[in-house]
Amino acid sequence: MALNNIYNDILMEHNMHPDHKHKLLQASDHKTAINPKCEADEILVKKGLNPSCGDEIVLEINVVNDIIKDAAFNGQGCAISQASTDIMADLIIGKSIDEAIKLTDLFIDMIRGEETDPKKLEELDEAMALKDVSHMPARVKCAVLAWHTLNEMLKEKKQK
Amino acid sequence: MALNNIYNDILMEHNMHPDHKHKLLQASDHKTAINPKCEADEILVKKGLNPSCGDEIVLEINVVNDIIKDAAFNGQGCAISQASTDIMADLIIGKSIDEAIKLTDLFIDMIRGEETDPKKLEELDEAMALKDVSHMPARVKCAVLAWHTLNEMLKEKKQK
Amino acid sequence: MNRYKNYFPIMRRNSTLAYLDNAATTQKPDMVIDAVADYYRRENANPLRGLYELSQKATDAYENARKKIAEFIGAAKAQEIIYTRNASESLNLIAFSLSELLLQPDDEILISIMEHHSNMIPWQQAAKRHKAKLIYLYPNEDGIITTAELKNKISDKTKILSLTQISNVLGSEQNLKELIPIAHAHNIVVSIDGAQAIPHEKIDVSSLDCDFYSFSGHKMYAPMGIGILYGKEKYLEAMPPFLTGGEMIDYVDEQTATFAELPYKFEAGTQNVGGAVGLAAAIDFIESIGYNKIIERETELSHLAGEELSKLPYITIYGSNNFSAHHGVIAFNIENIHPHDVASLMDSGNVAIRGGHHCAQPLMRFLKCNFCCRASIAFYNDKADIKQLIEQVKYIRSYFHGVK
Amino acid sequence: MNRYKNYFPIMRRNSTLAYLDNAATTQKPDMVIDAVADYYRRENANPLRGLYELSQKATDAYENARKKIAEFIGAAKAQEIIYTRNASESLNLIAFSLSELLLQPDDEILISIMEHHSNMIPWQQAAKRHKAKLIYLYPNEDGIITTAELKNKISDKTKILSLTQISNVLGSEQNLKELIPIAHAHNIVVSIDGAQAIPHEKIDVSSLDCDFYSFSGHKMYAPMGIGILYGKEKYLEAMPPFLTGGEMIDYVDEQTATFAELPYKFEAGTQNVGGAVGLAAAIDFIESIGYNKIIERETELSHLAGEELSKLPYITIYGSNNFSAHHGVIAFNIENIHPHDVASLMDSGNVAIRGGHHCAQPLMRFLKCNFCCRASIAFYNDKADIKQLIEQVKYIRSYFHGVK
Ligand SMILES: Cc1ncc(COP(=O)(O)O)c(C=O)c1O
Ligand SMILES: Cc1ncc(COP(=O)(O)O)c(C=O)c1O
Repeated sequence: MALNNIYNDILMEHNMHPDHKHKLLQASDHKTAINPKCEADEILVKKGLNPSCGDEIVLEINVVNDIIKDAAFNGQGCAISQASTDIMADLIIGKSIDEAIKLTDLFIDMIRGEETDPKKLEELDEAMALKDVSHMPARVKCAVLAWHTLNEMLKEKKQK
Repeated sequence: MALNNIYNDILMEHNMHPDHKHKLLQASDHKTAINPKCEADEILVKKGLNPSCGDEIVLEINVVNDIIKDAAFNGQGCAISQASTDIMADLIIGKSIDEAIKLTDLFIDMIRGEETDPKKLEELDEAMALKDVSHMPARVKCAVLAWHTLNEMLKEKKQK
Repeated sequence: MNRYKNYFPIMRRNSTLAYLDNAATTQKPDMVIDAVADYYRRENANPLRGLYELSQKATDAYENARKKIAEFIGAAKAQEIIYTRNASESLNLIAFSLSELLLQPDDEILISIMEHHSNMIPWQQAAKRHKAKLIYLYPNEDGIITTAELKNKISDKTKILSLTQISNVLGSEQNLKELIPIAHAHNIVVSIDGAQAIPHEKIDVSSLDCDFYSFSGHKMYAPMGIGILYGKEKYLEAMPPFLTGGEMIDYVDEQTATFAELPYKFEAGTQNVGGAVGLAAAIDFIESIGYNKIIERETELSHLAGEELSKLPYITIYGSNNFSAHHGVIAFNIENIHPHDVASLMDSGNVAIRGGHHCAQPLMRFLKCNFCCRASIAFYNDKADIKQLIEQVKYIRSYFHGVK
Repeated sequence: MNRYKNYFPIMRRNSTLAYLDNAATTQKPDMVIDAVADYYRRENANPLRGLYELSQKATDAYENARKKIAEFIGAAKAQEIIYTRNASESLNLIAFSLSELLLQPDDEILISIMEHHSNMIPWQQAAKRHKAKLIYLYPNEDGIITTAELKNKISDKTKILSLTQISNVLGSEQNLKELIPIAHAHNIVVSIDGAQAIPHEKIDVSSLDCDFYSFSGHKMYAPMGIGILYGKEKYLEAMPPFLTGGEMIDYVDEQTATFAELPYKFEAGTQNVGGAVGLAAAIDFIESIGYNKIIERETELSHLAGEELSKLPYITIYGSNNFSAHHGVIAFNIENIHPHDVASLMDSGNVAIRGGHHCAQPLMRFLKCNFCCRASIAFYNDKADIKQLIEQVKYIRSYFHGVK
C-alpha cells in the first residue's frame, strides 16, 4: 500500500528522536553567549495550529544578520507533523531568510503536488521523504504545518 | 390510458351543464315561499378552497326539518371539482343530514381508495363515475372538495 | 426515436412519450445513473478527514466534482462552490446568511415578480426578521426587467438584488450584463437564480460578475438531492454559516464554535457524494452534447411549439411573441379549460406537461391567469413531441367543445 | 467472504478489506444501489402536483417510501415524517423552528456533552438567537446520563432536551424510557438524535414517546443525501417552517405566504425522490436481514474487539467495560501514537477506521484525550475483520516501538 511509504525510516527516526524539539535560549542569553555584538540577533517565535488534527507547534528561530542560526520547536501532534518540523529545522539552519522562504515554498508545492520535478526537489534533501503525502490529502495539513508557519514568520519579519 | 376514464360522459356533462350552479334564494324568501311555518328553515353557506388547484366553491344548502331541501354552488375550478360538486348536489337533495354525512364519508373513502366494494358504492349513484380519481393522487383534492365542505358544514350544524 | 433520446433509459422504455416537463426536472442519461451506481460500488465512504483509501477516493470524487463545477461555470476558485441539496436550499442559504451580514432595519431587498417561490419566500422571511423591505421589479410584456425599472426601484437603502436569470413561466432571460453593473454601481450585492438558465446555455459567473449564483442538479440531467451555490469568496468569507454541525467547524467548545474555512463552513453534516459525482457526470454529458447543439435544438423546438400553438385562436401564450427567446418554456392556456384538466388529459395522449401556478403565484396573478399549462423542452425533444402536444391540445379542445 | 458481505459490491471488489468505519457511513447493498438506478430508469419525474403518469409514479414512490419509514419507526402518521438531507439538517430544522416556537430569553436547553457537533452547534446558535442558556448533562463512566443528573439539571426554565440515543464515540445507549418521562413530567420537549441508533436496533418512536427523532439514511445502508426528521404532529403543526420556497406553500402574495399542510410545510424545493426510494430499499434490506441477526452479530463482534484490544497494555478504550453494550463502536488510543498515524497505517493493512475528534470535540476534552481511533462495526463485519484490526494495532505499536 502506498501510504506505508510515508512512514519510512527517515520519518520514523525524526518522529521518535527529534533533534530540535526543545526551547531555544532566551534572546538575551544568545546575545551574550553566541553573538554579543550583533544587535540584529533575535529570537522569533510563532505558533502553528492544525485544528482538524489537533497538531500544535511552537516554532522558534534565531536570526542573526538575516541568517537562521538556530531553530527549535515544541508541541504535539501526529508523526507526520512532528517529523516534518524536525526535518525542516535541520534543513533551514544556516540558510538565509530568502533561501528559507524559497525552500518552504518549494516544500509546500511538493506536498500540494504542484512541483514534481525530482531535480528541483533535491534541494529539499531529507524533506523529500515526505513527498508521498501529496497522495494523502487528509494529511497534507500535518506535513505543511511547520513550513507554513515558518514561511509566514519570515515574511512578517521581512515586512518589518 | 387510465386517466381518460375519469373524463367520461357523466363528468363532462355535469361540468359543461351543471344543474345546480346558481344561488339559492335568501332564507327569508324560502321561509315564505317554501315552508313559511318552519322555524328550522335556513340556508347554510360554506366556502371550500383547494389552494393547490385554485378551486374555489361556495356551497349553499337549504335544510328543513333536518332534510336537505335544496343545494346549489358557485365558484370556479377544474372540471373534476365542478362536476363533482354538481353530482353531489343531485345526490343529497332530499336526504337527511345524517344520510348526507354518510354519503360524503363514503365518497371520500372511495376517492381515497379505502372503500372499493361496488355494492356499497352503489349508494353513490352517479358519483361512482369519479371512482378512478382514486388513481390520480394529484386530483383527489379536486374531487373531494365539495364533499369535504358539505361534510364539515353538516357536522357544524349538528353541533349547534 | 432520435439519437438524443436514446441516451435516456426512461425514453427507451417509453418510446411514444413526449416528455415536456423538463423545467420541473429533466430525465437522466445512462452516463449519470451509472456514474452514481459505480460510485457506490467502488469508492463509497464518508469523505473529508478520510485516513484510508476508500475515504480518500470518496474525498477525491467529491472535490474533483467541485473543481469540475467551478470550471464549468467559470468560478475563480473551487472553494467558491458550495454543495447544497437543491437551488431552493442555495437560495435559503443566501437569504439567511447574507441578510445576517448586510441587513439593517429599513434596508431594501429587490426581487422581481417573476421569481419562483424559492427566490421569494426566503426573502420575505429575511425581510421580516430584519425589518427590511421587499420591493418588486415588474417586467415589460416580453418578461424583461428594463434598466429603467431597475433604476427606478433602487434607493440608497437597497442592499440586495436577487433575480432569476430565466423565468420558469415566461422563459424570458434577463439582460444581466446590463442590470448587474447598475446594481454594483449602487453597491448592491447581486444574487442570480440560475435554476432555469444553466440547463440551456453556457454560464460564466466571472463575466456575469454576479456575487451569487444558484442552481439545481436535477434540472440539468443530474440526480435529485444535489444543488450548487456559487458565491464570491469575499462574501462567503464574511457571511455567518447557515446549517451547522459535523465537519463545518474548526474548534468547538460547550458554548461557542469557530468555523472551518471555505467551502466547508457552509457544508454541514455528511455530504451527498453520490449526488456530486452524478452532477459531475451530468456536466460531462452536457459537454459531450455541446451547448451549441442544445441551443440550436431547443430554440428551434421552442419556436415551433410557440408558432403552432399561437395559430389556434383559443390559445393564450404568456411571454414574448418571439418564441425563439423562450428557452424551451411555453406557458399557455386553452380557453375555458382548467390547466389541471388539460394536463390530466394530455397524459392520456402520452404527453407530459405541467399545469398549475408553477411555484410563481404572484407572477400568475400579475399575468391575470392564476393557473396555466406549461410545456418545457429539452434538447432531446423533437418535432414529433411538439406535434403530439399540438394534436393533444386540439383533441382536448374538441372533447370539451363537443360535449353538449 | 461471509454471506452478508456478499450483498455489497464494494466488499466483493475488496475481499481483504476490513471496513470498520460504519459509524461514519455504511456501505450500500446491491438492492439499494439498484433501486435508485431503477427509479431513474423507470419512474423519474418531479413529484407532487404531478398530473401525468411518470409524475404520479414518482409521487407514489416518494409517498410510499414515507409510509414505509413511518411504519418502520412506529410513527402514528406518515405526515409526521419529514424528508431532509441528513441528520444534521433534521437537527438544524428542530433547533431553528422549535426554538422559534418555544424559547424566551433565559429559557434553558439541555443537551449532553456526548452530542455530535450536529446536535450541539445548532443549539448554540439557537441559544444565542433567543438569549437562552445551553446547559450540559455529563455521563457516568459507562457513558450514561443518570436520572439523577437529568433531575439535577432540570429547572423551571428548561424547555427542550435534545439527546443522542447512542454516542458515536462511546457507543453507550441512553435509557430513554427512563429519561423521557422525567422530561415530559416537567413539560420539556424531547428531541432524540438517533443517527447511531437506528442502524443497530429497532426504533419505536411511539413507545419511546420522544417528540422528535432524527437520523440519516447513509448510516443505515441507504444512499447519501437523504435524512429523516420524525416529529409529533402537534409540534410540527405549531412550528414555523425552516427552509422555504417551492411547493411548501398554500398561498403566496408579494409580502407574505401561508404554508402547506404537513409534511410538505417542511419540504422546500424539489425533493430527493431517488434518495427516498433508496432509503425505502434500505429498510427492506434491514428487514430481510432482521434486527435480531444484526444485534446478535454486532454484539458478538463488539465484545470480541473490546476484549482483544483490552488485553493489550498500551491500549486505552473509552466508555463502558461491558463491550457488548458498545453497539459496534469501540473508541481507543494506542499509547503515544497519534490516531491519525494509526488510521493511516491501518490503511496499509487494509483496515479502514477513523481517527480524530469524531465531531465531538467537547466530549473528547471531557475524556481528556482530544483525539482517538474509532473502529465501528456493522453486521456484515466478521471475526476475520476484528482479527485484522488487532494484528494491525500490534504491528503499528511494534513499528513505532521498534524504531531506535
Ligand atoms: C450521533 C450522530 N448525530 C448526528 C450525526 C450527523 O449525521 P450526518 O452527518 O449524516 O448529518 C452523526 C454522524 O456523524 C452522528 O454520529
Ligand atoms: C427559477 C427557479 N428557481 C428555483 C427553483 C427551485 O429549484 P429546486 O426545486 O430544485 O430547489 C426552480 C425549480 O422549480 C426554478 O424554476
